[in-house]
Amino acid sequence: MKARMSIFALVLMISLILASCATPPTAAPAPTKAPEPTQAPAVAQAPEATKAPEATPTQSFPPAPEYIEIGASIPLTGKFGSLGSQVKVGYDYAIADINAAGGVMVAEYGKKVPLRLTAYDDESDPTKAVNNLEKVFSEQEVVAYLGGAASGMHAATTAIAEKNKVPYLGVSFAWWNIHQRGYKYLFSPFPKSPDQARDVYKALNELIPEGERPVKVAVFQEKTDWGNELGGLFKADAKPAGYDIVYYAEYAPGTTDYSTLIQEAKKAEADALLGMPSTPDGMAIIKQMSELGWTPKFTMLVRGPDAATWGENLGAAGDTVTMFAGWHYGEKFPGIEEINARHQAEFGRPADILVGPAYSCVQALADAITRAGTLDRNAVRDALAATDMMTVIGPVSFNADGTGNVLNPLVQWQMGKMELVWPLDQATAKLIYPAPAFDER
Amino acid sequence: MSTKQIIYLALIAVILVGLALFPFMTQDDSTFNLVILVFLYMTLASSWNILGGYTGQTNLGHAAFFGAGSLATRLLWVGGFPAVPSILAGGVIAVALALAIGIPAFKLKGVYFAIGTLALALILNITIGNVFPEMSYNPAISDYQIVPRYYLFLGLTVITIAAAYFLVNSRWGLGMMAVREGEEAAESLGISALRHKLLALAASAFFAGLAGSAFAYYHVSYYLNMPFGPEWTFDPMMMAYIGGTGTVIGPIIGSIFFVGLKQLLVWNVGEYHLIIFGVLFILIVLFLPGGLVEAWKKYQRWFTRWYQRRNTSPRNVIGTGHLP
Amino acid sequence: MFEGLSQNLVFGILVGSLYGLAAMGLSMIFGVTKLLNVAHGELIMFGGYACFWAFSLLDIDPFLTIPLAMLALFLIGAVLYSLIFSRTIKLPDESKVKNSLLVAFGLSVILQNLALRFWTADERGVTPAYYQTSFTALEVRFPLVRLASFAVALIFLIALRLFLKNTYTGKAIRATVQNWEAASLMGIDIHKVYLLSFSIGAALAGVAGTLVVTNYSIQPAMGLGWTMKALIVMVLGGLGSIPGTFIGGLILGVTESATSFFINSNYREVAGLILFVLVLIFRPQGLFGTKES
Amino acid sequence: MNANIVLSLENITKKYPGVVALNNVSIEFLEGEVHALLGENGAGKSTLIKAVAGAIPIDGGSIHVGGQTYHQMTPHLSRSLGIEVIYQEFNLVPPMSVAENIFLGDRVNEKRLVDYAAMNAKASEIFQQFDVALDPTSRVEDLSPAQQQIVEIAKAVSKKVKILIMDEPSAPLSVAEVEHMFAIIQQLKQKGVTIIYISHRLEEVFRISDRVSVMRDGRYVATRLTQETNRKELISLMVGRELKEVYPSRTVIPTETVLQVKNLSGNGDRDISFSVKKGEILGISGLVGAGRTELAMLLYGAAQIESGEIWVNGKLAHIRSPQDAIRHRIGLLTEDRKGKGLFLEMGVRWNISFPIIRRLSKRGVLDFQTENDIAEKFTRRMNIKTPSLEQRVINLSGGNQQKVVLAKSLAAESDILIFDEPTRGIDVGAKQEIYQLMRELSDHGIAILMISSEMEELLGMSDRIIVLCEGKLAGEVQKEQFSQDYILDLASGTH
Repeated sequence: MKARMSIFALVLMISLILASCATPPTAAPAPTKAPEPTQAPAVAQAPEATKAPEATPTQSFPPAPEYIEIGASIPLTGKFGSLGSQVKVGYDYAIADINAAGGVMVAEYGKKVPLRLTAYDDESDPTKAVNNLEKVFSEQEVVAYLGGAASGMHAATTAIAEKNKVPYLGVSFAWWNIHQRGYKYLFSPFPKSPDQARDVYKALNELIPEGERPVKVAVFQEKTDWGNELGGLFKADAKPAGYDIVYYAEYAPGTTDYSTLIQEAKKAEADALLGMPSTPDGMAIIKQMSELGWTPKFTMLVRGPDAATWGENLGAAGDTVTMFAGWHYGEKFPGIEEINARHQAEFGRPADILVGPAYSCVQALADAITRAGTLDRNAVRDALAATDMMTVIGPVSFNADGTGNVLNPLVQWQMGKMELVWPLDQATAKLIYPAPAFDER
Repeated sequence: MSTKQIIYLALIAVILVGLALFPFMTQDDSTFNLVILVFLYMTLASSWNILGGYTGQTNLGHAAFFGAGSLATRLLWVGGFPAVPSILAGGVIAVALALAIGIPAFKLKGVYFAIGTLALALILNITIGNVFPEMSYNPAISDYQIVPRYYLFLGLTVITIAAAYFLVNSRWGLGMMAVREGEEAAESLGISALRHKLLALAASAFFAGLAGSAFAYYHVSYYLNMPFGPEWTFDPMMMAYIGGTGTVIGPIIGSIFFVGLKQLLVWNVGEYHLIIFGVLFILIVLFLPGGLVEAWKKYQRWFTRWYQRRNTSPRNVIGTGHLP
Repeated sequence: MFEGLSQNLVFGILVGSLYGLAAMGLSMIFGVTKLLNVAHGELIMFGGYACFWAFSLLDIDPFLTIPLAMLALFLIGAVLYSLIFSRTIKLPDESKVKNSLLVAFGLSVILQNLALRFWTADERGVTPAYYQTSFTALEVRFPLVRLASFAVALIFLIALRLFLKNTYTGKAIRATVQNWEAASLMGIDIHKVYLLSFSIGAALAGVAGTLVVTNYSIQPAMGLGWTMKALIVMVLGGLGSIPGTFIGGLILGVTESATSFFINSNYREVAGLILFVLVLIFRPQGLFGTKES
Repeated sequence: MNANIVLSLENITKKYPGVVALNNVSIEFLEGEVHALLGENGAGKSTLIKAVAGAIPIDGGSIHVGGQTYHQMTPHLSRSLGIEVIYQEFNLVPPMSVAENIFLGDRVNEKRLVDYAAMNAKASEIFQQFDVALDPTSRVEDLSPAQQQIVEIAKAVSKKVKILIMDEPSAPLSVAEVEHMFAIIQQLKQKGVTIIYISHRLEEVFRISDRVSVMRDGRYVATRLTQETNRKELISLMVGRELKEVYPSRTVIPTETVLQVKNLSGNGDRDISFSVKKGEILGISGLVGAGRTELAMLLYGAAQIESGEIWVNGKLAHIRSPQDAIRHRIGLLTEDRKGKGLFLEMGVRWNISFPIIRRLSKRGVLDFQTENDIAEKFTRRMNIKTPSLEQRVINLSGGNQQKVVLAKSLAAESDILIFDEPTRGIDVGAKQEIYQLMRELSDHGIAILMISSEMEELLGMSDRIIVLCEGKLAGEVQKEQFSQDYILDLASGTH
């Protein structure tokens, strides 16, 4: 009895001590990359002092912080790991390039301050992502957040940004409805569901002569908020563009068996398949389509085929699938060549498709900080809202709801490579249409 | 009451006052988040321990109660109910669920109970995900306050631990332990195994449900099936084992140790921390089945033995030959 | 409707054979050693990676990687048994099952994270050139890969049966299952039997892994899902009964595909789990098991 | 003695599928008496007390306690009537303290929380009555069997026991401990507690009981005043006829030593030396717990030898596992036939051939034909009554099961056979056959070590007897010195 009491007391004490010690974490979390001067010339020129007031030697400034702290939670592992790792590369490249040029000009301190990104892996778990953002907020006192990948993840993390009143820039999510929640701190230079639903029919109409178009459409809708939104838009936009939804099905994320859906779509004689699966789900859908011998003339899966491993894992079966990725390395905007060269050197292939949009986030942020001339979060937020600039993904400006006005290219897997097929002025290859049957590839 | 007991009670009081004054010592949200996480796990591990540790029914479906509590609270609260009744409703719903599944589940013995409850939690996890595929947002996001939530968790943790302490030190607690050591022996002693198991399950579910409710009140945004995920069973179970199952103090030590060590490992070895936890867990199950508490007791026992050896006195003798 | 249903049924059976194979190893281990290895799904995953790397680095046909995966997993099983599970083998049955469950749970955390570090979280799949080949009979499609997987599962079922029935080692294993004390008194080195059974069970997981990676895809977090499938099948078929396990697999496969067809594919897993819970409660010896005396 | 009837059983019947375990059993128990319940294994004693304790439901009859009639008992009801049972397997919770075990399920006083101080004090009080110094806070798992039994008795006493049923209470106890238990029983009796004492040891029955009831094959046979009956009568009541066992006589005089054991220690046994000749039957006697089975396990390699040597056929044998023993042609028929000797779910053929399948296999694959031949040969030779070789042995009678065990050892062509309680639990006819077989085997030159608790069969079959006491060799008795008293003296360490 006494022993029990003594242990009880002892441990409560320890708990108190531990809890109070936890306030200042002694060990610093590993910053992602030291801001080293890189060999490459600064690609993304931080908008120089042209817009900011000239710093004169006589003027005295408050001491500048060592870094402009940015926080992020990125799914580097888990089901969105393949998307998140692309995003991270984009951030790292952009920060390295800006820091190579000395950093971002902040008028308040009269000098350039380098950026530092503290990014944690959230294992594709929204809860962990939320915890991560809370952590970087209080430990690093970040000026801005950068987003991770996938709509479901952003849905969780944007709420934290709003709660903490920290500007948030995110790509790799098309969920339009997040932007309709009245969030003031959210900005996304990335095509959204309405763009994707509109553009898929627009692209088909531009690329394929009337009469050959795949007017009978099947939609496989993932049962998530974003899936619901995009699926609904696919449906709503079909009729006006001259298309007909002949089969519409919902499935839960993580489903392993799609044979029922595929058989039904086949029976409905659909010519086109539209969907928004995660990478593993998308691979399962394509594999089972090939097993069941259903080859629609046109397939567009948003998100899933963005992964670089799509081609490796699926081989020929993965070909001819199209997607809206938000960017393609073959686009003709300033800075892309340098990114590609660097990516080629590091990974043996041109930049993955989410690298560009991620890169543009950092470009937009740096631009906004310079225009704001301060690290005050509200000022940066206001400056972001007024963004109008050229980036690696083309011209970027933001609407009142935080959505970006950006290019929305259609990309197709061809011979294990991604090719840009629409809009035609940016195209790197011609759309393969109709898709050859699986057993004839 | 002995002076020693008074000292211990005073110590507990000091600690409680210290924790109550904690929000006046820091403003740092991440510290709050960390402490709240510890509280959450203490509640979950302690509540798991009532059934898993004291009554010996390895419950791999604890997340179902946690999830049920959070689901009920979140739906009610988002639907416009005031926070306090919503939170209490979470606990009640969890108990209702526990009683509904308790009678069939306790037809399963030993490991079948474990995998049966795991299956039940998975069923709920998938079904809730199918029924509520949408992200849930905290209704209070615009004026979110961390301090009241801190007090909510502090209160919940204290109540859970106190309840666990009083429950297991009552007649019922002895009965539960007897059931753990052998149902047949307990039955022959006139202890209804089913009744004791149901009581333990209900108590365990109630506090897990309340933990879920507090979680729903605290968390900013999540998918409603997330609290049903198996990690909400496995992590508290690991904590209870690391601290020592079947003791009041074990889960408390376990959760502090788990969260604290995890933070340290995340800072120092990064991604390998889960591997280290796995190894630690296996070592404890294999070599120290009583967890850290047992390690401490062993140390103590060694000490008393050393002390006894210096003052030898015979114990436990029968048949001295002088019968009345 | 009919065509769709029969296609569904065929797929259910083909998938079910894979479930059966996945459960065979688990059942073997549980039947002989009474160790509940819930890290079985992780062993399947390792088998899958063995196949994946052999396929993508050495360009070996996925079905020819089976011996390789078996060997690798046999060794892994032997190491895991000697290092970890042998320490729980002497406990009384009840606590043996419970402790092995806990230990295996810790192991699954370790294996999953090791896989994550070694091979990243990326989804991996193997798509051989003949993947698109399939046969059609009565308007029902039989994809070649799935047929081959079915054949592999069947071959291993028969091979295991013959091994247990007709060899000295197999008989020693069956004797140990029946009554380890008697077996040990009759000169069987039961620790060798345990080690061997565990390793064979792991090797069977390796075979299942190669089929999983060819039919589906693999990633480090897949373990729990496949463990659950194997557990369900093992309980359905009756503990320790090898042919029962195979039939249990078919039942689960057909149940799942029927659920997809008649209800909704979202509830596939739920249907399997509900079946599992019902069998646990009402017929704990399994659909084909006999009641223990 | 007071003649109040405290418990009366009327026509108790209990059926199990295929067996009538209790058939119209009626017995009366008086206040303050020690009433012994006698019967062979399977006579229904344990079933009867389970019925009284409410541990199993009964199919017919009634139980009268304290003026009330009950047609069905429950554990709770029986306990509330003051009936307590101490089973052979103690019903204690090992990791809990002595006091916690005693008061489990009761409130010590009206406090809501458990008052440990009061509980420990009350436990000590009970122990003092019994002249026992037991620490109420020590954990039950740390206690000896005798101490655990005291805890069981104390538990019963704390529950205000009126009728205490003890199932084979002396089995795990040493002689001194049995004496102490008897003293406690006397004390309880003086307080008016009725003791129902189940035992198969006739000596104890005569020492302690006032009356004795005998059961046989699930039926009640008779009740006698202990003072007015004798050993012979009780035995004939138990077995149903005058006991007249005929032991086959020896025809071959053994000379050649096949097994020699020198200073063997391990498994609880210390420093044991003896030798066995070819064709000799060596009896091994001793009380339960004297280390007889332990010795068999040592010789068979199933337990670790700490020191000493075993010589087989004049050569030093290193026996570390049963494999080694089998290689030296040593066979063992275990005491626990069903548990350790047979694969109950397997067929007769499997059971006979299993120990030698390594010999029957070519490159790991079995030779079914040879296996079948061997099984058939021994089935015929042993006269095993089975419909087929595939018949699962669980369906055979006890005697036939024992013959399967024997056949197995013979098929292994053993030179030395250890029989541990070879006739326990089998009927008289089968016993006779087994004696005959043992004699035949010894006539063929096989050396036999026979462990038995039945003194008569030991005296009848053995050529020589060694006696163990508390793990040590207490003496070796030659045929001409054979006498029950002498051996019992050696076994109980009083000589």
